[in-house]
Formats: sequence, C-alpha cells, structure tokens
Amino acid sequence: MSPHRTRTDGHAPALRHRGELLYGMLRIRRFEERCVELYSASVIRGFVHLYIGEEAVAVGVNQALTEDDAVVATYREHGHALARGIPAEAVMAEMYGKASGCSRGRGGSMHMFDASRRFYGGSAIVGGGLPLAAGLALADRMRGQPRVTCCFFGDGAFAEGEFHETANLAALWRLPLLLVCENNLYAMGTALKREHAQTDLALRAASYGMASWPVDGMDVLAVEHAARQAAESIRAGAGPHFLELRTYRYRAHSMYDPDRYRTKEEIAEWKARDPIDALARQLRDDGEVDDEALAALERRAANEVAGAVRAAERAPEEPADELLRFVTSPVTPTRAAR
Amino acid sequence: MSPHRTRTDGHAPALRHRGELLYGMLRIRRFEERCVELYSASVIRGFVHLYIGEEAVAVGVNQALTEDDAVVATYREHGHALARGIPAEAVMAEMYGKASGCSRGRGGSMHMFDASRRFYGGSAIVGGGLPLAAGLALADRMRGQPRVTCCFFGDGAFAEGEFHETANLAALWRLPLLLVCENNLYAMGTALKREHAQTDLALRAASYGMASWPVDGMDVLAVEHAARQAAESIRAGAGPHFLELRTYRYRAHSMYDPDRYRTKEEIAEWKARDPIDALARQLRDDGEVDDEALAALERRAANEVAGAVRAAERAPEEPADELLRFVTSPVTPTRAAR
Amino acid sequence: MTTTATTAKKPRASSATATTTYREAMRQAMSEAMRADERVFLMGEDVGRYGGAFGVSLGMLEEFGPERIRDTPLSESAFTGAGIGAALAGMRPIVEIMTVNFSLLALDQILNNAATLLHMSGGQLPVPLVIRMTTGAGRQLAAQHSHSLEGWYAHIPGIRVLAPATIEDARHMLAPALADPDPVIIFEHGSLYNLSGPSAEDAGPADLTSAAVRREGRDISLITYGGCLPKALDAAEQLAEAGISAEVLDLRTLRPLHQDAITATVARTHRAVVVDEAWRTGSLAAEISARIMENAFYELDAPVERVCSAEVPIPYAHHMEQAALPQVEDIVAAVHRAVD
Amino acid sequence: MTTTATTAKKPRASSATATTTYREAMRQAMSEAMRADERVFLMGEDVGRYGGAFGVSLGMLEEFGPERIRDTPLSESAFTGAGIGAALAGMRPIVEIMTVNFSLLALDQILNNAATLLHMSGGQLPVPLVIRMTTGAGRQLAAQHSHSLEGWYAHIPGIRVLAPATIEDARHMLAPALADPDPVIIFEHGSLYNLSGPSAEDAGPADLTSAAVRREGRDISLITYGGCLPKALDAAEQLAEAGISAEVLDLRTLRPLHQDAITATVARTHRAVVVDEAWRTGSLAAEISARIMENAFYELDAPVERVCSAEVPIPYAHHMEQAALPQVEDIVAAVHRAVD
Ligand SMILES: Cc1ncc(C[n+]2csc(CCOP(=O)(O)OP(=O)(O)O)c2C)c(N)n1
Ligand SMILES: Cc1ncc(C[n+]2csc(CCOP(=O)(O)OP(=O)(O)O)c2C)c(N)n1
Ligand SMILES: [Mg+2]
Ligand SMILES: [Mg+2]
Repeated sequence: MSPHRTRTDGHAPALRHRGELLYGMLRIRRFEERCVELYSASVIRGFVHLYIGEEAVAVGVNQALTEDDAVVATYREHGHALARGIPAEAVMAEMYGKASGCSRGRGGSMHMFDASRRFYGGSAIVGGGLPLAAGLALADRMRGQPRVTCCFFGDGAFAEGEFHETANLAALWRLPLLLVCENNLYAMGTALKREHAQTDLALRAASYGMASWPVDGMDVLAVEHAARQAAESIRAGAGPHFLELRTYRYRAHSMYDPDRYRTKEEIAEWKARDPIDALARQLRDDGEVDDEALAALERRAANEVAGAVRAAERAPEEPADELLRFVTSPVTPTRAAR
Repeated sequence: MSPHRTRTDGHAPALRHRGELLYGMLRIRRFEERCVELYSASVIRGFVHLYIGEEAVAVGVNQALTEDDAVVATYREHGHALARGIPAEAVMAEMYGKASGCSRGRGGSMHMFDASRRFYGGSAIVGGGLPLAAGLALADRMRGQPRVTCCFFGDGAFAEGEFHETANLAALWRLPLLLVCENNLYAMGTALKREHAQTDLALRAASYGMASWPVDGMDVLAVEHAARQAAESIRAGAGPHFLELRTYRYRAHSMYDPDRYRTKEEIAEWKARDPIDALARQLRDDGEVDDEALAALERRAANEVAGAVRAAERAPEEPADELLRFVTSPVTPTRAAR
Repeated sequence: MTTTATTAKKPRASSATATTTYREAMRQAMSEAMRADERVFLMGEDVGRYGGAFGVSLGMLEEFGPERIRDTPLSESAFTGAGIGAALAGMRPIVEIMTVNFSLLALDQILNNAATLLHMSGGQLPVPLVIRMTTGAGRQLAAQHSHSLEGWYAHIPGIRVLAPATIEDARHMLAPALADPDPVIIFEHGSLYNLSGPSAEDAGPADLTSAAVRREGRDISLITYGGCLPKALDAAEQLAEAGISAEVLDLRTLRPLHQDAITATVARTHRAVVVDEAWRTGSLAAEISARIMENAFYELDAPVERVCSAEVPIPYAHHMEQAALPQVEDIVAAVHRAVD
Repeated sequence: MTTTATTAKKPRASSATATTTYREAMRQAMSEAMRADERVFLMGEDVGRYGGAFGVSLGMLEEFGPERIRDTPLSESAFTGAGIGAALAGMRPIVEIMTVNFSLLALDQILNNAATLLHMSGGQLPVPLVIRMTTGAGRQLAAQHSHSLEGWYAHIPGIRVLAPATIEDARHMLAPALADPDPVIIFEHGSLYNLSGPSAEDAGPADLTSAAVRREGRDISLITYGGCLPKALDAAEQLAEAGISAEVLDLRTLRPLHQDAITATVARTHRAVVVDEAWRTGSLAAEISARIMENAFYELDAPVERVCSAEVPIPYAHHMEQAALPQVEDIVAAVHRAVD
C-alpha cells in the first residue's frame, strides 16, 4: 500500500501511520540488502547505489505528496521508487534487466521511471534532474494546478551549476518545487567540507530568497513534518522550498567503492541513530508494537522482497530485436500533401 | 601611461593621481564615442558593446593591480583593455581587423588579448571567463605567488552556473581571485529583477564564505578604494573577494539593440551621476583643475584616439593565407624513434 | 520515409501569398502556433522585452504576455531543462537558445535528458519540445559566436534536427515540429533572417521527412542545407553558364536524413559535392559522403567532394572570416574537379 | 605527418619489461610525469581520497599530496576551466573528467576556451592542458554513462585527441601529451582498464602523430581505435581462419588523423571496414569513410563499410546493450560483404 493512502483511512491513525512509516523504511532496507546479494551473485549489474541508512528521507518526504504530485530522483533511487509506490516487482525486474521492469530493462538501477505515478527518474547526471523538475513545476504553475514537484538530489549536486541555475529560476518564477537535498556528508569519496567552502547548505539555499531549513534526516517523523509544512506552503503559492536532510549512507557509494575515505567510528556513530531502529524503539516504548508485531513486519518485508525476486526471475527479457523501439515515438508527423 | 605606474611616482600624488583617473576614464569615453562613428560608417563590424557610463569600474579597479596581476574581462572590454595599458592603437586596430590589432584581427571588439600585460580576454560566452580566472589564480596559489587575478563579469553572468561553480571553487581553495561584478542592472534587455530572485548580489556572493560588498561604481575613488582593500586582503592570503559594482551603461547593449526596455528618465538619472563629470567637478572644486586643464585633457584624449584611428587605418591586414596559423602551436611533439 | 525528394514548387501567387522575410515567417509560425494551442509558449533569454537577440519574437510579448513569452535568466542549462520538464508535463514549449555556440551549456540536458528519456524509460516519457537556435558565421562575430555545430546534434538518436533554408520552411516547419511527440531542434542560419520573398500562407505544414530538390540538374548534385543553400544555388547558376547542369538538394531535415533523396540525386547525376559550413573533419558532410559510399558507390563517376569551412576558430576580420567559409567559387571549383 | 603507419612491435623482453595493466600503465605515466615536472598536477572529482572513479590514480594522493592530487567539487565546467587557466599561467594540469558523458558540462570551456584561445588571441595564448576521460559502454551502465562522444572532440580544431588502445600507449602517450603546447584530450575506454600484458618501461615517449598497423594483412583493412581494437583483432583472427587476411589499423590519434596511414592501408588492401563504437550517423567512422572516398577512391574495390553502435541510447540489460554495440561477428559479416 502506498504510504500516502494511509492518511485518508480513518482507523487509529497515529498507530497505523507510524507503523506504515516503519514498514516503508523496513521494506526498502530489506529490498536493498537483497540487492547486495544479487549483485554479488552477478545477477544485478551496472552501477548500484544503495540508500541504506537514508530510508527516512524518501519515506518521510513522500508522506507530503499526493498522487498528482511529481517526483524526480537520482541514481540512488530504489528508496524513492519504492516509497512512491512503484511495485517492488517492477523495481527488482528493472535491475534484472527484464521486460517487466519499470523501464523495461533499459534503465537498470540508476534509471527507474513510472509515468503513471509521475515518477520521472532516475537520473545519473549529478544535478541533471533539477532543471527538469523546475520544468514540471513550471507547467503546473502556468496551468494554475496546485501540485508539487519534488526533486531529490545530494550534497554533491549542490556544487553543480545546474543546481544554482535551477534554484534561481525556481525562486524567480515562484515555482511549486520542493528541493530535497539529501546531505549524506559525502559525494562519492569527497567529504562535504572538501566540496563546499560554506557547508551550511540550507543557509546558502536561503540566499536565493526561498524558504529553507535543515531537518534531521534520521527521524522519519521529523522529515514528514518538515515535508508537510513545505508542501503545504508550496501549494499555497509561496514558491519553492528547500529542505536539507541531514543523513548518512551506511554503505559504500556504489558496489565498486572500497570506502577508504571514512572511519569505522563515523559509520558506527550514524548507525547508532538508525531511523528504523529508532522508530521501532519508539513504537515499542509507546506500546504500539511488540516483538511479535515487529517479526510480522519483517515477514511481510521478506515476503515482498522474495515475491519481487521470484517475479523478476520469471519475467521475460525484452527481445533484443526491440532494441530500436522507443528511440523515437511510434507516431511520427504525417507527410502533408503540399 | 598606465594608471598603475602613476602610483609609484612621487610628485603631488593626490592631484596627479585623481587627474590620471579622470584622464583614464575620459580616454575610454572618447575612444568609444569614436567607435560609434566608425561603426556607423561600417568600418568596425561584428558585435560591439560599449562601456560608456561604466568607465569608473575598469579604471578604479585597475589601480589596485600591478603588472604581475592578471585580468580576465568580457565582451564589453574596451575599457578594461585600455585601463590595463593595452595601447589604444592596438585596441583600435583590432576592431579594424588589422594585423597590428592586439589579437591580430582575429578577435575583434569582443576578444582583446595581451599576454605581455597578462590580459586574458575578451570572452563572449557570458560567465565563460570565470573558471579560467580561477585557474590563473590557482596557479599563483600553488606556486605561492602573491599575485591577484581579477575577473570582470556582469549581473547577468551571476545567474550562470559557471559563476556559482567558480565562486565555490575559489572560496573552497582560497584562491587569490578578485571577482568584480559589474552590476549595470541589465543583461541585454532583461532587468536585474527579472534575472534574479534575490537581487542583492553582494549578499548572495557572501553566502559562499567570501568577503563581499557593494560599491558605488559611479565613483572612481570609491571603486579604487574598495579594489585596493580587496586586493590587499587577497595578497595577504584571505582568499577570493567579491565586489558588486553598481553602475549603468548609457548606451544600448550592443550596436544592434534599439533599447526598448528602459525609460529615458532612468537613463537620465544615471547620467546625472556620471563618473567623469563628477570627478571633474570635484577636481575643479578643489582647485586642482580649471577649464584650461580640462580642455588640455580633452585634447590629449582626442589626440590619442585620432592617433589610434590613424594607425589602425594605415596598419596592414593579416594576409588571408595566414588563416590557419595559430590553430595549433608551431611546435608539435617530435616523432620519437621507437 | 519516401523514395523521392520533394521538388520545390514556387509558392502559388494566390491571395494568401505575401512578401515577407525569413525572420517574419518564423515569427508568424510561432504566433500562429501560440494562437492555436495554449500549451505552446516561448522561453529563452531576451525573447520578450528585447524581442529576441535577432528580433525573431519582436512584438510577441505584447500579444501573448510575459507568461507565454517568457524571458529567462542567463541559465542555458536550467531553462532548456525546464523546457524538457514542461514538455513532460504536457506543455509544448519552444525554447530559444541564442546561438548554437551557447547551446553547449545546455547540451547535457539535450543529450542526456531530452533525447534519452523516451528510450531510457522504456517508452513512457516522450518529450515534445522544440528548441530553436541560430547557427553559422558571416557577420564578423568571431570565434565564440560563429560556429556551425548542428552536425553534432544530428548525431544524437532520439531527436529530429531541422534546418529551414527557405522562407517557406521557416514559415511552415514549426507546426509539424510542435506536433512531433519527440524533441525537435531547429537551426536558423543567421544570414537567412533578412532573406525576403513571397510566402504562401496557406501552404500547410511542411513535410519534415524529406529533402527537397531546389534546382534540377543532370551533371552533378550539390547537396547542402541551411545557410549554404543560397551559395549552392548561386554556384549552380554560374555552372549553368559554363554548361554544367547542377542539381541542388536541400537536406532540410538533418536527422533523420532522407537517404533515398540522397541516393536518388546521385543516381541521376553520378557526381556529388557536399556543401556544409561546419568544420570539415567530422562534419555532417562526412556523413553524407559516407552514405553515398554505402548506398550509391557503384553510381559514382568521381569521388564525392566536400566544401566546408576551414578548420579554424572563425576569425573576426572580414577577409579572414570569408577565407574560412565555403564560398561560391569553392563550390564551383569542387564541381570542376569532380566533373573534369 | 609521416607517410607510413608505425608497425606495432612486440615490446622487447628486456629487464625493464614488466607485466602490468592498462590502468596501472596510465597511473605510472602520471606518476612519472609528476615526479619529472613539478608543474604537473592532477585535478578532478575523486582523484584523491577515492583513488579515481575507475581507480586510475589510486595511491597517488599518498605520494604527491592533496595539492597536486586535487579533489574537486562536482563542478565539471569550473574545474575544467580552472585547468585551462592554470595551463595559461604556466602549469601543466591533467584534468580528469569521470566519463565523456559528463564532459558535456565542460564542453563550453573545452571548445570555446581551450581550443579557441590560441587562435583568437593571434597566437598569444597556447593552452598546455591534458584532459583525460573514460569513454564507451559494455559494463551495463546505461544511457547516461555509456556513450562514445570522442568523435565530437575530433571535430574541434585546435585540440589533439588521443585514444590509447594498448598498454604501451596508455603508458607512453601521456608524456608527449604534456609536452604538447596545445590542449590534448585522452580517451580511455572503460573496457580496457583491466587489460593486462607486458609493458616496456624504456620504450620512450609514444609517437602522437601516426596510426599503427596492429596486424598486417592483404585482403581488407579494419580501421579502428580505442575499445574496438581488441574486437577488430579478434575478427581478424577469425577471418584468418576463413582464409581472409585482414590488416588492422589502430588510429591512435583521432585528431589530427593520420591520413597517409589510412590511404596507405587502403592502397594495400583495396577494401576497408571502419569499426567505431559511436552511433553510426555522424560518427568518426563517417569521417574515415569520407576521407577514403577523397583520397583513395580509385583504389577501392568495394564500398567502405562501417560497423558502429546502433543509434539508440545504450540500454542497461546485458543482451540489449550487447545488441547495441559493435560485435566481432558484425565486423566479420561486414568484411564478408566487402570481400564477396
Ligand atoms: C555530472 C556528473 N559528474 C560526476 C558523476 C559521478 N558521480 C556519481 S554520484 C557522485 C557523487 C554525488 O554525490 P551527492 O550529490 O552527494 O549524492 P550521493 O551519492 O551522496 O547520494 C559522482 C561524483 C556523475 N554521475 N555526474
Ligand atoms: C552563454 C551566453 N548566453 C547568452 C549570450 C548572449 N549575451 C551576450 S551579453 C548578454 C547579457 C549579459 O549581461 P551581463 O552579464 O549583465 O553583462 P553586461 O552586458 O550588462 O555588461 C547576453 C545574454 C552569451 N554571449 N553567452
Ligand atoms: Mg552525498
Ligand atoms: Mg549587466
């Protein structure tokens, strides 16, 4: 069930809602853990970037979005795709390169799309999704539609010219754009302080004249709260908002990265703040879940992932002679009688 | 005489110095007025962008630079070139497309160069000179040379990604770079407030963690003062500085521009603050010049410009069969015996 | 794709034929599209209050207002990318980039997003975007304003590349370009804007799939496009006086190329000269030559010649610039080499 | 330019010959250059602490320190431009751009500054800059990481473009590239990094002006470069078994092209297949074909064939990616077409 549907359903909303958040994060984590195994077994290939540790961001932000809103993500987007409601089978099949994949096997881990859910990728040029997101927002703005376009990107992307051009454009035109900067302190092996002269990214974004603030990206409820505030304000016409989500990736940048540039201690410190553990603890403390309920959630996640793997394995490959399909659209302009 | 030489010569520095500043601005103005005539007569062609109204910026900033420093300018660079000490003949001959032009006729109005004066152009891609200037500064920084690289650019360029990438790089690496933003309130026909969501450019530059302040670009002494402060601080190792020079171009963007986007009143208001008139008035009030002295300056400027035109007219054209010269350097790697 | 190139017709002298310029034809095409479809808007640097760097959109702000004639900041990458996003969301943006030289700042968006999204998404995301830009030299604008890089764009799968070289094409290519579900790039050679002549208002949308024979001939084919078409026609005229009958093929669409038209003209004349203002090495002219090699080798009575720009950043001085560019006499000389 | 292509020698089995990889050879070349000349430094994203996106500079930070192995922010345009500026000021920067796909973000700096400054300044400003980047597909990295755009760079006057395809070239092209007063771009095909074999330490700087015959043959010329060289050699091997003797010419330098070597091999074999991983239309392969047309037309016994990538954004799935790329069997088939 896609998390945003939860809000509208009336039973014991507090409990149900936090439980769904917990499950939303858990299934991403288990999904990606399975990806690691599949990668080691050479079933999944290419570049694979794991979101493990950052799940609270995608899950929390998505709470503020409706089906009419749009999402633009990065190459580290399994979490965004799953949180948005793309079925795990379609995400997994994509990594298997199968025809049932959400990009028909053409995109792989870095390029997940789902037009029906207004999920516009899946972009592997760092910063490259930002202008596109501004354009989606511009269309809504021009048509007077109270929709939000949400663009995820990293602390590294903040250094690219495209971020700055987009931030200015969005602020200048008061576009309904939610800029979600996932500050996980590293761009590949380069630490934030070697990327940026001034590392307070939320402060810098504010210099464009847009509302902007930092959020604890390890606390899914804090993320949800901030995203709701921002989205509401955007829908009310206040123009773009920038959220700096302070988070951390536990794993290496990609499967190729031997992770030489961080200390074990640093990683351990962040793991101690794990968003899944924290929420589980909170729910347990509040008496809303017990061991059994947690075990049930784990089973549910395991089933979902296993189902996705099974489906992906069984799914057919796109025939190689379909290679040239989708280079251009099937409809080409007709020859006019002249 | 190049203005920066004046500082080292001891006689009555205040008077001499302000007089030279006045002359520095006046000769640029008269030079460009002549360009207009030559353009109308189809002698000069291509795009020509006039600096008239903005002379205090180039002349004032140049006071803070030594011969060892470097300058990167824009396509509106007659003023920068003249202030830097490139002889008026070489600048004029360039616009005539002659072999004695400072780019041997290959560059024209938008591409003036003089390696001997460390004048690196003359760049017509808006913002394109900024990364290059950072590199010049990086070389000095790596070699521990206390030199400054000064880069001129416009308020429009501030919106380009290249500006932001360069600002971050310069601040991050503490490069000895003087960023001189000539804010003349327009980028072609687009007013500042339609270019930028937040129009306080100096404030925004400060968000990169560099010293940054606005300066009255119509007051050559204020410009000189600010530039000296900045350059001194840069030489002392304080990293890049950003000056926002508030100025105005009296003329259209280029010779093709019918200037439909501004009011006569606005132009008149700025002309009332003319930097040449203001300084002349001040010198006259202080009893340092009289009508005759001013007339003498005018004659000197007229002579210099007339001399430049005469020289350019007489200068030979580059033979067309030299076309392919300078595409690559004459020295190519030798064939190694293998 | 059709087998034969369209043979250019003189616009009928009907009541709907008026004298106009290439610039006005382009403006009329845009205005008409904006009146017909409210999803269409124009976006770019100085398209509004300034009227366009080359005056193409002059007066359109007054008719359509600043929302639809949208001045942008100097941010080629962001506003081109915004065009892509707006197209994805159902709008029909026309993005103007002042010159192809500046388009390099937006090339990442064009190649890695606009051209790639449809395929990369498995067919989910067509990008109905039109990008217009000026190309070419001849006005002493020197090395950062004068290059002809449309051949690079013609290399990219997923986009259509147009080079209107006549008033009629300037007038009638835009509507079908906007109707194309995929990205279309229109190159307007700067030297053509002041071209003036008759325009048939009721000609209907141009055919974007075929090249056009602009002059028929028997002895040699001059294959060209855009700003070089007038030069090729002049050369053909001169050659006619010397008794050589040259056919002039205007490619019109640079991607996808109309292979059959190229093959057919060579099959008629058995000799060809490709005229292209780009630098010779790696030019679109090379592609045309290679395709003739592949598709009409046994038709050839002489090797295909290329007349291109000298491989040099275009210089400012008039005589140097002209020395760098393809000239009518260069075309004539190449024809003589091929025919003799 | 010389008349004949170098014929590849097997590196002598001297004491200075060691087994190495392409990746290590490139690293050794950089380290050697940095030891020899303190003006040389390496700059790019993750070249330092990470060791380079493809591990090429691993360990160099430890030897040379963070000033000379300089990690940059994600700012392709700024750090490439900074390389240009540093070169102008007398340094000898090596700029690493992770892949040619991302280099589009720096293309404005490369074309409009690096390639243009010398000419535009009337000879005053040579730019002694080396830019290295990975190119090519084959590792399922999909459409934003897999394209082969080196042909675009080979179009630009003022720069030298190198494509080392052997360990020896990876080891010995860098020193002469750094000695070149003008910008040099080095393309490293991602599939070559793990290539392993002997390397002659004392081979001396590579010749940057000529192509190399990697295998001699009589019946047909396979003209290729970079990541396609191993495929062409494999094809030649297979063809030999079928009794067809194929010569393999490795272009090595993509700009300026070694015309004489191209003409000479075609004059020997009278048939040619160009193998190039780029998209076919507008590829460097088109230029090679056009040049054979112009320089060796009367030597040809059959039209020149091209084996290139399908014109599609490279897809992720292994079978789809492989279907898009030139394969040994495609080369063999093209040879059969040309020979039969
Ligand atoms: C334009 C571009 N440059 C470089 C890369 C290689 N690259 C991929 S991810 C990455 C780091 C991005 O860091 P950040 O934006 O912080 O996102 P994170 O990976 O931390 O989520 C780099 C350098 C790329 N894909 N695109
Ligand atoms: C990258 C790029 N985009 C557009 C242009 C066209 N253009 C030339 S000058 C200019 C305005 C620049 O304004 P600003 O930076 O404020 O400098 P000013 O002309 O006011 O001195 C524009 C849009 C260009 N030369 N380069
Ligand atoms: Mg990061
Ligand atoms: Mg301005």
